[in-house]
Amino acid sequence: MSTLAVEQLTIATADCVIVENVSLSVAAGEILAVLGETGSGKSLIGSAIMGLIPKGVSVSGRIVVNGRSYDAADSHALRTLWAKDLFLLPQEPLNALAPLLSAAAQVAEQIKAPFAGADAAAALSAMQLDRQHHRKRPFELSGGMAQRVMAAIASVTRAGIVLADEPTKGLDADRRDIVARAFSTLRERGRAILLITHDIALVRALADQVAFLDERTIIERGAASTVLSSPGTAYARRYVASDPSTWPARPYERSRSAKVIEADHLRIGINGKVLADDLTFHCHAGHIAALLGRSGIGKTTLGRTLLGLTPPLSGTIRRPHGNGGVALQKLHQDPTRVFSPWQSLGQSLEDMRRLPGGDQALRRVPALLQRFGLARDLLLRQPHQISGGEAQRVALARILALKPKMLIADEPTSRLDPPVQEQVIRYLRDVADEDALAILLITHDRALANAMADRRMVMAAEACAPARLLDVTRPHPASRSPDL
Amino acid sequence: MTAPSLDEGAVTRRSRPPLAIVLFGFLPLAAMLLLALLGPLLLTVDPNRQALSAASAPPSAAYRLGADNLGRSIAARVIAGARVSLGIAVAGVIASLVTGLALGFLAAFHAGWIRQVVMRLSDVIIACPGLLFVILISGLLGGGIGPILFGLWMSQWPGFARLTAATTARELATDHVEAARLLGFGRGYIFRAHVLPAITPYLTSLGALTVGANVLTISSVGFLGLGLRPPDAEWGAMIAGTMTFFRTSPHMVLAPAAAILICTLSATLIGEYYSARR
Amino acid sequence: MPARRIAGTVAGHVLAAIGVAIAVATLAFIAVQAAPGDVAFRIAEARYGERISLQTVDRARQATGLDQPIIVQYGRWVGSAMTGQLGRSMVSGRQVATEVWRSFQTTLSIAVVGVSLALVASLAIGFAAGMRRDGLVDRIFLVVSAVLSSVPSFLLGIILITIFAIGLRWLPAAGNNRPGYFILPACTLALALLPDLSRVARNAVVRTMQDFYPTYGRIKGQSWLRIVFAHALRPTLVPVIAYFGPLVAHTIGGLVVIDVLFNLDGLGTRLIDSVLAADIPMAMGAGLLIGISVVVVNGIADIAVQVLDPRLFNAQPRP
Amino acid sequence: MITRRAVLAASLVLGVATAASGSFAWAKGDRVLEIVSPREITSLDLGDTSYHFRRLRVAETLVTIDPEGKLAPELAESWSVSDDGLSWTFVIRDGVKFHDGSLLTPEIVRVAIEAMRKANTNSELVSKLPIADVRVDGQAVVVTLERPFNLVPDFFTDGPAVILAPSSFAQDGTVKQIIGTGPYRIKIGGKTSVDLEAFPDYWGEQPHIARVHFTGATSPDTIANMAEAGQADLVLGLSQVLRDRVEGSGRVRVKQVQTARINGVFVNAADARFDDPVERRALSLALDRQGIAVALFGNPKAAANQLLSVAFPGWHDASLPPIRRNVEEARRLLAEAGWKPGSDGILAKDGTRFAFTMIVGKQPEVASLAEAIQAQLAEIGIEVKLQNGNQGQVLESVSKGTLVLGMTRRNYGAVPDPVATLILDFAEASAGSSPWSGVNYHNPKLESALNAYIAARTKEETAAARDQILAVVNSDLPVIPVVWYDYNVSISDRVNFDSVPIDALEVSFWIDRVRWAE
Repeated sequence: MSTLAVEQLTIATADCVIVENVSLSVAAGEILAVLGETGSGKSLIGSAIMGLIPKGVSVSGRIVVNGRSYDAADSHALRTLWAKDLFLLPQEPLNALAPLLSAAAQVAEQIKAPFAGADAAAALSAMQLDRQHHRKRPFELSGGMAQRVMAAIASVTRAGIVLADEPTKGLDADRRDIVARAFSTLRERGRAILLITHDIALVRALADQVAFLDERTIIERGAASTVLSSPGTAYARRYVASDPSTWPARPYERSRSAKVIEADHLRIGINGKVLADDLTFHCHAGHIAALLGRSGIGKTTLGRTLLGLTPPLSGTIRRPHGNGGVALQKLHQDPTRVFSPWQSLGQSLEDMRRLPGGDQALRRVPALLQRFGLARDLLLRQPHQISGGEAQRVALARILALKPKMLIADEPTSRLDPPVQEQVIRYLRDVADEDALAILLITHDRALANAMADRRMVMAAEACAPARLLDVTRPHPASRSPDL
Repeated sequence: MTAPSLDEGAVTRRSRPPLAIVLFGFLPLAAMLLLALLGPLLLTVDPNRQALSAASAPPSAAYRLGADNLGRSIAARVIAGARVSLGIAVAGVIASLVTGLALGFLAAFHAGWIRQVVMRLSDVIIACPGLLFVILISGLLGGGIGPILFGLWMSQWPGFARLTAATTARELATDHVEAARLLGFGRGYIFRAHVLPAITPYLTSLGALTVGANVLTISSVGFLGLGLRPPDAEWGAMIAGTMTFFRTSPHMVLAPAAAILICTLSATLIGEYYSARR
Repeated sequence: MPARRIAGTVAGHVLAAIGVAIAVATLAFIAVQAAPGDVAFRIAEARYGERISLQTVDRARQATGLDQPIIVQYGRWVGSAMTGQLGRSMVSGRQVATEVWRSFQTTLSIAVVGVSLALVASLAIGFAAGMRRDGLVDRIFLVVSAVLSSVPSFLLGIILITIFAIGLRWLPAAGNNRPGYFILPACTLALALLPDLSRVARNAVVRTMQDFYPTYGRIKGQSWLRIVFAHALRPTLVPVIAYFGPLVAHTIGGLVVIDVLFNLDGLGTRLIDSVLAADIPMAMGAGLLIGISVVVVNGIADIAVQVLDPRLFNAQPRP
Repeated sequence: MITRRAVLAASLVLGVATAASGSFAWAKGDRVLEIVSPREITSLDLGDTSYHFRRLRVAETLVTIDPEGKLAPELAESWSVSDDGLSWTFVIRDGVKFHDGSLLTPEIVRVAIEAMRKANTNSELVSKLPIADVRVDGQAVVVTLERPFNLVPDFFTDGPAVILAPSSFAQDGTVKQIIGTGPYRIKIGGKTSVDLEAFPDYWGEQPHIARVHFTGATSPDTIANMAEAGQADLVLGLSQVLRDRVEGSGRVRVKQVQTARINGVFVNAADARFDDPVERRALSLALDRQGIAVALFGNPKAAANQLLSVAFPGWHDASLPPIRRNVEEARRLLAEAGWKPGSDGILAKDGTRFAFTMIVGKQPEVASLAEAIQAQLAEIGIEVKLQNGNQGQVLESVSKGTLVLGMTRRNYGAVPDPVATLILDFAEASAGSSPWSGVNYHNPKLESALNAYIAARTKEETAAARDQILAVVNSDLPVIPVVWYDYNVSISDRVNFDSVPIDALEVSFWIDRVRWAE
C-alpha cells in the first residue's frame, strides 16, 4: 500500500525559517489537502518531498515513502523515487508538458510496454478526455484538458503517491470541477494524493483530510468533513469563510441612482473578428454590475471597449463625463503590474502631480491608504516587492484619488488568496456604497457575483455565433441557466 | 513547483555590474575612449612622421611598439588611430541610434502606413549584408571617413529602429502603460517613465555590440584596401597596410590588432552583459 | 491545414523574391550610375588595366552601349532579364548568367559547408554551455566567444592559412582548383559565424531549460537524452533557424573578405568588383542572384520555423 | 529531422573525404606546374589580355624577344627590309598548326595584320605603324610602309599582335576563344584560373612539363601564401614587398631582374605648379630614392637616377651619379620659381597653393610609395592628398585637365626598343593624354629626335638621335623616376631553379623551358 509521511519537516533560508516541524501523512486512496496562503511555504513542502529544494534553502526532517524513510536533505535519494513512487502534478500543466508532442504521445512515452498507444488512449479516455483531443499538442489544449492529460500520465506511472501543486491555478470554476473528477479517478485507483492548494472550493469537493498551514506550521488538521464545517482555529475559520459560495446572496433591489454608462447595440471584437453582438446594458452609480462568462468569450474586450481602449465595431456607448477623461477607470487582474516597474510605488503616486488636478488627488492619497489599511512605508518599495493584495489596494487608492465615476474591475481578485480576495472585494463593495461609484465587475466566479453584485449579466454564445448578453439577476424559472 | 516564489520578481534588475564586466568591459573601453579624446595631448611624436631609416624597426626605447614599414611610430599611430577608429565606430552608432530611435517610436506609436514603411524598409536593409554596403559605398566614393560613416549608418539604423519599435510596442501593451493612459498621463510621460527605462538596456546592449562590430567592419574595409585615405592612422588600415609583414615583422600587425581586440572585446562584454540582464 | 498555410507562405516568399531581386538589381544599377566619374573610364580600367588609353575608353563606350540614355539601358536590361537573358559582361564580354552562376557555385559550396559546420558546432556548444547556465563550461564559452567575435575574420583566415596551409601543408592556401579547397574558407567562415550563432543557440538552450518541461521530464522519469532530443531540440532549434536571416547577411558579407583572402571568385566579390568596374550587366546579375539567395534562405528559414514549431502558426491575438 | 541530420552528416563526410583524397593526390604529386601571376585575365579581347596568352605560351607573334631581350623569329622564320626602308618581308614558318588542327597560312597572317591596323589604340602598337599595304608573296607576307620606320619587327612583338586561328573569332570580329599556335593549348579557361596542356603538334620543341595551371590573384598576401604553402611552383611577378617573406619560408627561392619598368611620378606640364622644369627638378630632389628603395623595395640598387634601367644596355648610362635627396636645394629651386611658404607652411604663388590630390592604386608597394612621397613632399611645403582609386580615374582626370601629379609604373620594354614607347608617350598625336607619362608635355627637340631615330638609316644617325633623346628626357623630367621595378620570380623546390628563364621585358613566362627538379 502506498503511503507518504512527512515527519518534522523544517525548511529554512539563511535569514528565516519558512516551515517548521511539519508532519503529515496520507494513505492510499486518500486525498490530503494542505491549505495555505501564498508565501506560507506550502509549495516548498511539496518541493522538499520531491527533492527539488532550490539552492540556499536548507531542509531537515524525514520523508517516509511506502515505509522507507529518507532524510529530507538527501535530495538525491528522493529523486530516485521519481515516477517509481512519487509523481508530481504541477501548477499550470501547459508549462510542464513537452510543448510539441501530442497528448497521446506524452502518455505513451510513460508506458514501457508494447501497444503503448492503445494503453495511452485508454488512460486519456478514463480521464474523460475525448478521442478528438488525443492527437492535440499542449498549445491546442485548454488548461482543464491539460490537467486531465497530466492526470492520465500520473495514472499510467507506477508511482502510488501523487503530489498536486495548485492544480486549479488559473482555471474557471467549471473547469475546476472537471479536474476534481480526474483527481477522484486517481483516488479510486488507489493513489495517495497530497493536494497543495489555496482553492477552498476544490478542497471542499475532494479532500478526505485537511491541514491548514499558517505562519510556518500546521495549525489545524483533521477529517475534511469536520474541519471544513466547524473549524477550530480563527485562521481556519477565516479561511473557510472566505469562500464566496458560503456568503449570503445579495438581495435584488431596483436601482434608482443615475445611469453612469450606457451601451446600445454594441458589437465588439478585435482584429475584425466579432466576439459579441447586440450588447445593450447600463450601469448605475453606487451599484456593482457583474459580468460573467467563460474565459475567452470577450468579457475583457467588452471592458476595454467601454474604456475606449478598443474601438467598438458598431453601436454606441455613452460614457460618464467630468473630472477630465479619468471618470472611467480600470482595476487590473494583476495588480503588481499596473505600476511602472522602474519606480517605487511612492514615485508612481507622486507623479500624479503631472495630471490636471493631480495636486488635489495627491492630497487625498494618505486618507485612502489609511482607509485600505496600508502602511505608508509600503510606498518606498518597488511594485514587485509587495503582495498582490497590497498592490491591488494601492492601485484602488490611486484610482479613487482621482474621483472617477465608474470603475471597470477585470477579475480583480482572481490572482489573490481567498482571505485576501475577500478583503479586496469587500473594499470594493464599500467604495461602491459610500462613494456612489459604479463598478462593472468582470469575473468568472458565479458565487462571488451572487454575493457581491447588484446586477448579474452573463455573456454566452452558441456554437460559433457571437456572444450575447443575458441578465441573470433574477433567475426566471422559464429560462434555463445558460451554459457557462 | 519551479523556483519557489521566495523572491519572485526580485530580478537582478537594478544590480550593479559585476567586477569582471567592470574590469574587462567598461574600463578598457573607457581607457580607449579617453585615449581617443586626449590623443593629441598624449602624442609626443607625429604619427605621420616617417623615418625610412627606421623602417620596420622592432620595439625599442625610441619606438616603444616598433616602427612600421615607413618608419612611423606604431605607438603614436595606435593612439592616433583610437580617435579615428573608435570615433567612426561610435559616431556610426550614435547616428544609427538617433535615427532608429526616432523612426522606431514613430512606428510604434503610429500603427499605420508609417509603421509599414519603416518596418518593410528595415526588413529589406537588415536582409542586406551590411559589410557589402559599406564596402560598395567606400569603393565607389574613393574611401574616407564620410563614405564609411554613411555606409555604417545606412546599414545599421534599421536594427535600432526594429528594436525600438518592437520593445516600445511591447511596453505600450503592458498593464502599467494602460493604467497610466487611463489615469490621463500624456505620451511624453509614458515614454519617459514607462517605455524608456524598458528599452534602455536593449539599446545599450545593441549599441555596445554595434560599436564592436563597427570597429571590425572598418578594419575589414581597410583590409580590402577601400578604407580611409592614407596617411590617416586607422587600426584596420594599419593592419591592412602591414598585413604583408605579418610573418616577418609581426609587431606591425599585432599592436593595432590588439587595439581592435581590446575595443571589440570590451564592447562585446558590455553588450552581452546588458543583453543578459534585460 | 499547415500544408495550405505553407503553400501560402511559399507563394508569398516567391513574390517577395521577385520583388527583392529586381530591387537589388536596380540598386546595383543605381549604385553604378550614382558613383562619381565617367562609367566608361571604369569599364576601360577593368578591361585594359595598365593598357588603358583614351582610345580604349572610347572603344568601351561604344561597344557597351553606354552612349545611350540611362533609362534605355535600364529598360533593355529589365526586358532581357524577363526572358532569362542577363546579357554579356561589359568587361570580359562573357555571358553574365554563366559567370554569375559559376561564382554562385563557389559561394554556395563554401557557404553550405561553413554554415553547416558553424551550425553543428553551435548547437553542440549551445547545449554544452546552456544546459548549465553560468556553469564552468558556460563561462569559458562566453569568454571564448567574446574573444573570437573580436578578431577580424581576415586575421582568423590568415591564422588558419599559416597553420594548415603553410605550416602543415595539409590544405591549399588559395584558389579553387584543388580538392578540399573549400575547407579553409569554410572553416574561416564558420569561425566568423560561430560566436553569434553559438550565442543564439546557447541562449535558446538557456531559455528552454528555464522552461519547466525539461525538469518535469525528469520528474516523469524520462532520460536526459530523450528530453533533449524528443522534447527540447525542436523548440530550441526555432530561434537558431529564425536567426538565418541575419546569418545569411553575415555570410555574404564575410565571404567577400574570404574570397579576397583565398582568391575565390565568389558572388559577393563579383558584385563589388563589377559595381566598382561599372560592369552594369554583371553587377545587376550578381545583385539579382544575391537578392534571390537572401530571400530564398529567409523563406526556407521561415517555413522551417513554422514546421518545427506549429505554435507560431496558431499565434492568435488574445481576446 | 532525420533527413536533415543525414544530409548534414553526409556533406561533412564528403568534405573530409575529398580533403583527404585531395591531400593524398597532392602528396603524390600530380605533376601540374602551378603558376601564379598578380594579373588576372579580365577578358578575351586581344587589346585587353592578349599579352597573358602570349606569356602563357598559348599564342605566338611573328617576331618575339628571347629571354636575353633580343629579337627572335617565331611565326616568321626570318624578315628583311628593302634598301629604301619601306618594304618589310616576313617569311612565314611552314607547317605551323593551330590548336584546332588548321594550318597557319600567309593569308591568315595578312588578314590578322589588316585587323591590327584598324585597332588604332595606344595599346596596340601595330596600328601605329605607317602601313600602306599588306600582301602575300608566296610563303611570305610583305608589309609596305608610307615612310621609313625602323621598328617594324619590334612592333610585331607586341602582345596584341598575336596570330590566332580564324576559328577564334566571332562573326563580329570579337574573340570568342583563344586558338593559337603555341606549345600550350587551353584546356579550361576561367576568370582567375586557366588550365593548359602541351600541344602535341607544336612546330617547335615540346615543353618539358605537359600540364600547367595558371592562377591570377590580385591580393599580394594570397600570392605569398600560395608560394609559402608550396601551392605555387612559380610566382611570376612576385611583389617586391613579399620577396623577403616568401624567401624566408625556406622552401622557395627567388630570381630577380631589374626590368624596363619605372616607378615614378609624372606631372601635368600645363599646370601652374609644374610648368617649369625647375619645379620638376625640385620635386625630384625632394624625394629620398635611396630610403624608398631600401625601406619599401628592399633593394638599394632600385633607386633610379634616370628613366631607362639596365634592362636597356644601349640606353642606360651607368656613369650617371645617383640622385641624392637635397631638401635645401629643392626649396631654393622652388623659391627661385616664385613659390613662397604661406601661413600654413604650404608653398603658394599668385594665389595658387602647392597642394593637389594624387590617386593611389591599392597595391601595397604603390600605396606605401605614395605615402612616402606624400611625407617627403610635405617637408618642402607641398601638400599632397591621397585618394584611393585606379588608373582609369587618373586617365579621367587627365582628360578633364584636373590632374596635377600622378604615379606611373610605365614599362618601356613592351617591345625591345624603348623608343616605341617613348614615341607613344611623347611624339604621337595622342601623346600627353596617357595615364602613365607627362601630360601636356611637348618638347620639339624630343619629338624631332624620336622621329630621326625611327627613320635613321645609319648607325651614326641612330646613336646621335638616341643621345639627344636621353639628354632631353633626363633633364626635362616629364616623368620623374623614383625606383626601377624589380621583376621577381619565386621558384618552388619542385622546380629546377636553373631551368627557369627570367625575362626583364616581361614578354613571356617561358614555361615551356621549365623542368622539374630531379
